[in-house]
Amino acid sequence: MPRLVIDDLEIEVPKGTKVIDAAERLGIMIPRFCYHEALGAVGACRMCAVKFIQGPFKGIQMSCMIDAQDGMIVSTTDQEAVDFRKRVIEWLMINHPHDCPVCDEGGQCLLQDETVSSGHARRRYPGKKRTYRNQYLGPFIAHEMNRCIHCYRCSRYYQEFSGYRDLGPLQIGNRLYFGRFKEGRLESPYSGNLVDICPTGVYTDIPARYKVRRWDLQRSPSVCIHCALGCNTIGNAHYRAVMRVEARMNPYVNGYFLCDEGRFGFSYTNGGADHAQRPWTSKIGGADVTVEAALAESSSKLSEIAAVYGPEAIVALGSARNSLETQSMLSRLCRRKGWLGPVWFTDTAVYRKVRSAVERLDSGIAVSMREIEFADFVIIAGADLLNEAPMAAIAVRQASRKNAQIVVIDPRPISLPFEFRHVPAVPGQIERCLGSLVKGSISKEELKGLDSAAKGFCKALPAKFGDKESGISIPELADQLMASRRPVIVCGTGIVSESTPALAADCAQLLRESGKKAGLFYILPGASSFSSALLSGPDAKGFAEILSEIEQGSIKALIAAESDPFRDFPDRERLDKALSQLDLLVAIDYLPTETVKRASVFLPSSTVFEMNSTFVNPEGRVQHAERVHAGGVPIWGAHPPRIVRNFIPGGDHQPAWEILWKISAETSVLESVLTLGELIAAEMPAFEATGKAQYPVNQARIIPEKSEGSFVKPKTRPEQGQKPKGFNLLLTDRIFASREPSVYADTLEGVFPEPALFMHSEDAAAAGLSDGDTVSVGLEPGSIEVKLSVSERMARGVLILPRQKGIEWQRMKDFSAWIALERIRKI
Amino acid sequence: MAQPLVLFKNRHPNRAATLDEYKQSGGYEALQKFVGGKVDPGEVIRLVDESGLRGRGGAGFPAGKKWEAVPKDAPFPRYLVANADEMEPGTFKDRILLHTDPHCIIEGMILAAYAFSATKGFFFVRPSYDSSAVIMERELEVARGAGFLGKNILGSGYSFDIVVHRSGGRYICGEATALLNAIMGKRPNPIKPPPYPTEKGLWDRPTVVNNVETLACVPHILRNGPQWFKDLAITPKGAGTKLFCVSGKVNSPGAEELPMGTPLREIIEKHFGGMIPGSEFKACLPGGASTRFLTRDHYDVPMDFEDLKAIGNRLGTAAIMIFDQKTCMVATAHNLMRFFARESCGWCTPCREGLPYMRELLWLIENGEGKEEYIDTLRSMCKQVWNSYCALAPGAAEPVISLLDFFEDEVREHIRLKGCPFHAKAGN
Amino acid sequence: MWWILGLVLLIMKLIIVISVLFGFAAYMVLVERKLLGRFQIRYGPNRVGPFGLLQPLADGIKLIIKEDFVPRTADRLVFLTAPAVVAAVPLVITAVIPFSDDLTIGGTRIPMVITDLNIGMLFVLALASLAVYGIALGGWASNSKYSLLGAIRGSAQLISYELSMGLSLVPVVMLAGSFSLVDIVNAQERLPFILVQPVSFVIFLISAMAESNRIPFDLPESENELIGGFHTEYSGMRFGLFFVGEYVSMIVLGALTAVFFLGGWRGPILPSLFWFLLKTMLIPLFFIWTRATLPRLRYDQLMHLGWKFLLPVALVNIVVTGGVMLFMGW
Amino acid sequence: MAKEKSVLRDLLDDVMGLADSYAVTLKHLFRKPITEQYPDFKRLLPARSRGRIILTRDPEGEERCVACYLCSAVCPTDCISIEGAERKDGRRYPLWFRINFARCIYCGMCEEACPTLAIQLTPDFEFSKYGVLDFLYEKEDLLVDHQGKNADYDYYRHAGVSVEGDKGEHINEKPPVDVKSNLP
Amino acid sequence: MLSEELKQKLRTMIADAESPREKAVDVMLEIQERHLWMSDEAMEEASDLLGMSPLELDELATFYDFIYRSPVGNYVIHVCDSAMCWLEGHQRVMDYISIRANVPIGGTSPDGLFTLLPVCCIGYCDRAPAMVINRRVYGKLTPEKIDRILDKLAGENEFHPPE
Repeated sequence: MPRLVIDDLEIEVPKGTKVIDAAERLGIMIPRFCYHEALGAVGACRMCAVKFIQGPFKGIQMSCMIDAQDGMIVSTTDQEAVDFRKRVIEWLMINHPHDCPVCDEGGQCLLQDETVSSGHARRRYPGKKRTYRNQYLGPFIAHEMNRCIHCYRCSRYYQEFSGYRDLGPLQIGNRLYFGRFKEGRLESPYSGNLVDICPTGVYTDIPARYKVRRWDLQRSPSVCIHCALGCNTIGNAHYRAVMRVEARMNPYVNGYFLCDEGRFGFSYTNGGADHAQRPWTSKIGGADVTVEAALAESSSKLSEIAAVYGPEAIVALGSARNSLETQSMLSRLCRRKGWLGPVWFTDTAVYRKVRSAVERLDSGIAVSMREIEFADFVIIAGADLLNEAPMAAIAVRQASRKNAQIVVIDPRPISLPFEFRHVPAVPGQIERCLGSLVKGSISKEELKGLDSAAKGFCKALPAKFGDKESGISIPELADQLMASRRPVIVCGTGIVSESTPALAADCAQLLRESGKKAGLFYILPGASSFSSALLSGPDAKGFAEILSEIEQGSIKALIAAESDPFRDFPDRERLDKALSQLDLLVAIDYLPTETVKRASVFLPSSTVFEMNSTFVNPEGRVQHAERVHAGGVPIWGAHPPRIVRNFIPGGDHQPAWEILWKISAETSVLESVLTLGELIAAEMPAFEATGKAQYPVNQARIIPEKSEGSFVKPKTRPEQGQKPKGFNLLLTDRIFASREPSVYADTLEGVFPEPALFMHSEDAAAAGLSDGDTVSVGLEPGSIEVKLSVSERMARGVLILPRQKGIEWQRMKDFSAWIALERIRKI
Repeated sequence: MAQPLVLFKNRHPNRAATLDEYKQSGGYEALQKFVGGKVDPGEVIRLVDESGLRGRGGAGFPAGKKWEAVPKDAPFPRYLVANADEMEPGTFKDRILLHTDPHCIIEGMILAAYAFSATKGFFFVRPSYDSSAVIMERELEVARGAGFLGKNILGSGYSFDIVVHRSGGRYICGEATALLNAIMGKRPNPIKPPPYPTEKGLWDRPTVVNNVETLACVPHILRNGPQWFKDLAITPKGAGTKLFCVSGKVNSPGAEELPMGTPLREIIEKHFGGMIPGSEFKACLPGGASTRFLTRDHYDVPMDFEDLKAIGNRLGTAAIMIFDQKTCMVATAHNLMRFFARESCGWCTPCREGLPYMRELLWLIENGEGKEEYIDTLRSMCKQVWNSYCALAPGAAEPVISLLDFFEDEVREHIRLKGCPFHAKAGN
Repeated sequence: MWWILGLVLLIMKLIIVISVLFGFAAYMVLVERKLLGRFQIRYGPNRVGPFGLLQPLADGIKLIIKEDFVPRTADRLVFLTAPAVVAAVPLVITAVIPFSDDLTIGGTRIPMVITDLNIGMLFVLALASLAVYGIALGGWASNSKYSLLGAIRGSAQLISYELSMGLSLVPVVMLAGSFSLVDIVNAQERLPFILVQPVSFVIFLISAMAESNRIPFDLPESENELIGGFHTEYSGMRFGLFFVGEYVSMIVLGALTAVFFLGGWRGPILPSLFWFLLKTMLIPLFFIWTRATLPRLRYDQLMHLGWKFLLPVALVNIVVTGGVMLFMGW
Repeated sequence: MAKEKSVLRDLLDDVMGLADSYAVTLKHLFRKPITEQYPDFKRLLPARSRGRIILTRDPEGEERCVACYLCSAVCPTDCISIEGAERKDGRRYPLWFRINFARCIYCGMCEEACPTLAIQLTPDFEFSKYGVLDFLYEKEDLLVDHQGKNADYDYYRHAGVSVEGDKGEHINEKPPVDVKSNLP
Repeated sequence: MLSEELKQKLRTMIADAESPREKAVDVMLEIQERHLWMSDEAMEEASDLLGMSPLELDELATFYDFIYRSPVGNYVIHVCDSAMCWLEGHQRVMDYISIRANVPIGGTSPDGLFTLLPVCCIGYCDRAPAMVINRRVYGKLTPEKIDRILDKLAGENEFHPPE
């Protein structure tokens, strides 16, 4: 622990801390451009020069390049250092254009701040300014190279940190240019971070272009709900519209960064560019009414139905984008009023997988994304990180940069921004592959040291997974796994079998008992699926059962709280028919979903930006999102009226839990437990440990010290004989285009990947199909027409169908389907 | 005193010495003795260390020390890089050496590699020396044929091979760490140690980068002993001979091998035919473009690392560029600054933005648009570019520093006259 | 019969005096604004009528038609009556002021005073100290911190200066040998008391200024710290009453000064009423002049002046006067 | 006795001081007023006097305002509201620009902050209306057809971002760097 | 656009190296031998061979002096303009070549034969002024010598038209 003195203040810092960071701990902000904690020091900008008065280094040195050492005496205010920094600013400013007024960075520009603080105000350089031509970099990022100060942050972030190779430095000397080989959209789905990382306005945010200045924004800490990871964000609102979303530093979750889906997929909350897409007003039977009327209508209808048919004729639906508050309220109401539900997942199988995953996490084994970065062996089983949880891919990349071996066991044609070994196993084989990999890594001595349960489990693991199937030597990987110290298993809950999450947990447990610091991370299907799994009992009814009860006529009313079965349920025709039999369909939502359109009573709810809400991420971390603004139809884009009103147009929305509470006519729900925090604590015992009195809870983890039930002997199923000439159709998520808030965000429309059905190239060849063909896939209720994309890097015998916009996949009987070869036809 | 010829003893006009010629002059004896005789590599390092051989590429770092810095337990493969990417204006000694005695370099490389058990050698050569690269490739094949190179050299069990790596041509590639990046196919930006290339160089393996001339000295040291090498120099602290490249206003510009410490006057007047008729010595750069001017006052200074250091200068590459009284020093400084500004890799601010700034000021002064305050700006900037990432910018500042030290009157004259008193346009 | 005539005369006198007083007060506002303008090298009001002569009329109309606003938290009754108290008190004082030599009509001497009270001066002093009730009540009833502060200041100020004012009049009584104002005027047949009692005059003048809350003693109002002080919350004609009250009391104080020190209506050649009015007007004019000249005192200075300077000087003056009278054998 | 003397002297000084000030005001009473009879006589105001605000145009007749929000940021009474927008050619302009003159205190900070010299205060100070909403001035009301002060200034000639044409065409700029150039 | 034969040659070249990237410059120089300069298509194909992204190759191509990313003539004349050559009159040489071969400084002659570019020190200071033409160096230039060289090159070209 070196001790050093900076500006007469003494500090002790951990070994390896840079002087610039040591100063920051003391509250001394040494100016910097190229240095960034996540990217490290490269000493390019020379802005962080300070004077070393005593110690191993003397004179002007870059504080970002030097590790703190004992006996250093450093002055940041020494005249020589100040003069030098001022000169650096002068050098940087000789070519910087005079365009702050038309630059979106103005007001939040590091260069602007440091130029002002250095006192450089007058241009002395007699020469002319260098100029550059800009490039088109896609719909998210605007490029203005004239402003560049060549700190290399963008290329270091883009190439080294995020692992994409289409943006970098060109030319030499003072003609240095940061751009692409040719104009075009940036390939990285993490490109938005360039905006944050650039110290000046070279890369600016196009959705927020020319709209607002930083000082006019209402900013609040928020949480991203586009996928389960719960990345921390800052919501920025102005004129009743969310203008942009920035990454908020959280060392355990997302670090400094954010994926493009989370960053640019916010426009659903504004109702799109014309603000018309979001349902702003309450409706009864499609006609606009006041909130009070809608509340009264739904409330009276519900009690009517309850009186006539009994409370069990009412069913409540929740979803994976409900806040924890809404979920707790739903669960409480269902219990007290005797309603059916709440049903969180449309697919019961997914629910069971999530539940078994959540049950198996404990604080010893659950790792955060930060801890994944320090893993030295990562097994990704049944998860397509880039499409399902983009920031997790970035975390794994950091591990990969530290030379960790990455193994992906998944049938999909996975692409990730780092090197990995891909075992294209079909879902049924993922367990075998994972099991044999883990089993192979347990040495004989280690096996002896295990207790009986673990030993039994280990023995029951499948011994072999043929190299033939994967083309990769599992024993070789197992040897590497054996040598690792901190392996992490990342397990998906999408396409895998129902027993896989538990098996992954057992494997991680086994690795831990064999003396490794093993970790486990689940990729869950939605922002709040963790808490919904905690809230629902083991005997919860599935949506399909509910649907048949509706068909039978025993259910008369349905309350859909931010839930849209039309998005998730595969058989649209059946759903259509069933829901039209209902007496009452109450929809509470902020998205213009199909359910909202068909609701007999609609009540607008608040988005995450418009209320205080809580979400639990897949490692059990409770995160609180604060309200950013009050909401309402944005003023943005049209001339504001001159009239004086005492209400906000579109300001009728309220948090879904509040609406539920009001329509339940159950005033005692809140009164009896007094506060929202106590409601949550009462519904979720796991919450108790975090201290219910301190609601809102932020950053506490609600997972037990030790989970129960482990080492269930895996079923050593016999190899399912390949059915002749047929395919297993798998539905998957795709970045930007398939998750719920994103598909309603028109900002993302420009980057939707082309709809495609994926198929192994050999399978395609056997079926006489080739890449780019439009094929028709015959299913029972109807057929799907889609473009075919073939790949060699995926499992054989499966068809991958993203549930994305542009594919009418809801013509299936169930969530998976077996397609005979002859039902795939080229058209 | 007779001129001791070590590196140039096989000098033939217009052709390079062949393997046989080299062998006749005692070539490959050291290789036979040390590699063939499986002498402990530590012995090689000790001898070279003792001889006082210092890097001939400009920095003057003791060669033996560099080899010693490779950790004994470092992983294999290890690499040796011969740096023939001389791009310093005024320097051409490596080209002359290559065209004179390529085997001397090859043997030097093998011995150096042997000293720290390198497994592969890179001969890094710049594009305008393509003829040298061709010669080198040809002679490497010859050496391989003779069993001096390749697997199991001379039956010693030690294997080493050399490949010629052609550069795309940039001054910064001559910097050791940038050179390594260039070989690896990355952008040739310098990297500030630690880690030192001797620990983590090419592909994170130990790598030693030596100048071609340094390597060429090694066989001779090992053959004749360190003391012999030391005695070659005139000055007590110097060691060996040095290839002096003299260009500019002398009668016979070129490269000659002279003992370390030969005085400047003797070099110019005796060995390079004196100043051309009608010219008087005004100033010279003693070691390439990134050194300070020597004026008439320094005419008798011995050309050695230490002696030049004593007067605040550097021997650099010992490329002496001689300017006569008709040369405008401001224009010269501008030309040099233009060179450096152009060749900056663009990594750090002082070099990327500071050098063009200084070039602009010098250009304005030369063209009669100068102002008095530019002199102060130049002075302070010369000091400030020292805080740059690598040594390019400090090197670039050297001529300007000495311009302002020794020729301030001339600069002020430019400003006063609003134009160049020499009427020589610098060109842009 | 006598008493009927007396009643008629009394009513006539009352009507004449009150209307003259109000007329003077209204025009005093104009005079003040005009004079202040001239003191500051500008014109003053000159837009309404010739030379701005109709300005008081315009002001009056404005005040009457303005919204009469009562703060929600105010004590309504007190709030409404307070201005009346302020306006009424100086009017009552005029009852004992002799404004001219007796008028003889048809052999009947009609005294040119509404009522010649033998304790006139005590009456005057008593009523003068009543005026502060208006201020205190108005300020308190407004339920506003500024008003309350103004009211407290007003009361404190009044107590401080009432004392020296009363003491400054003791020598006058001693010299006149009577409390009746008519007698006091008569006592100055030879010499106005200002010449006999200059110190008393100065103390009286300063105290009068302080009593009427005029600059430099306008701390209860001080616009720039209390935004009007006790009348912050008042508007319309109620404010107007405060306003008029201040000017009426200025005139009344002028009249009292004339009676006590300047020999009342006495004067050569010109009719006595004219002399009285002239002398009466001198004092308000001096007040206006002072307003144009002096800045407001600080509160501690105000207290200092009242208690540590005026009061001792007044006491010393009484002693000296008494001594001289004893010595001279008056 | 010296002390008492000084008390008397103080008193005398005070009285003399008072007398002096009374004399000054009295003297003023007899001076001719310097008042200008405003509605009858209107003085010509200097160009920099701060009255009603206008938005000027650049020499090419384009709106100078680029909706940089500096005026609204600096405004101490928050009387300016703007929404920026982008023209097809990339030029920034205010979609709408509203000044609430009922709030404006004519401090001129907006003019000082304006980097493009778009917002300017004019000597027009006679500015009263019957309705408070009439004080809401929109861009159409504010925008004038001239350059106001500094007629020659054209921000987009200095900006360094190109709106029309290529980079490097603004004042004091080099031609754009050609990334593929063969020149050293 | 690269011929299969050239690609094969480049593949073997790359296979020899420690890592493919090492040969980036050699590959580009080799392609320039045939195609004079690195067009975008050439860059894309070369980067494919090297296992780099086109941008990564472009990072190198634009860095180096002797890799041409803009079209050049059959002969690229690099006239040294650093200290010694400058002292000995590089400007005169430039001007002379420019007029003689009808080629603008920094550009290509209309017949596509010559491109005239300045270059930083080429290490022939003893033979200043000097120039490099297609990696061959000519020193101690005089008008007569330049005439001779240019005539010879122009003559050669008639018999060996470049691809």
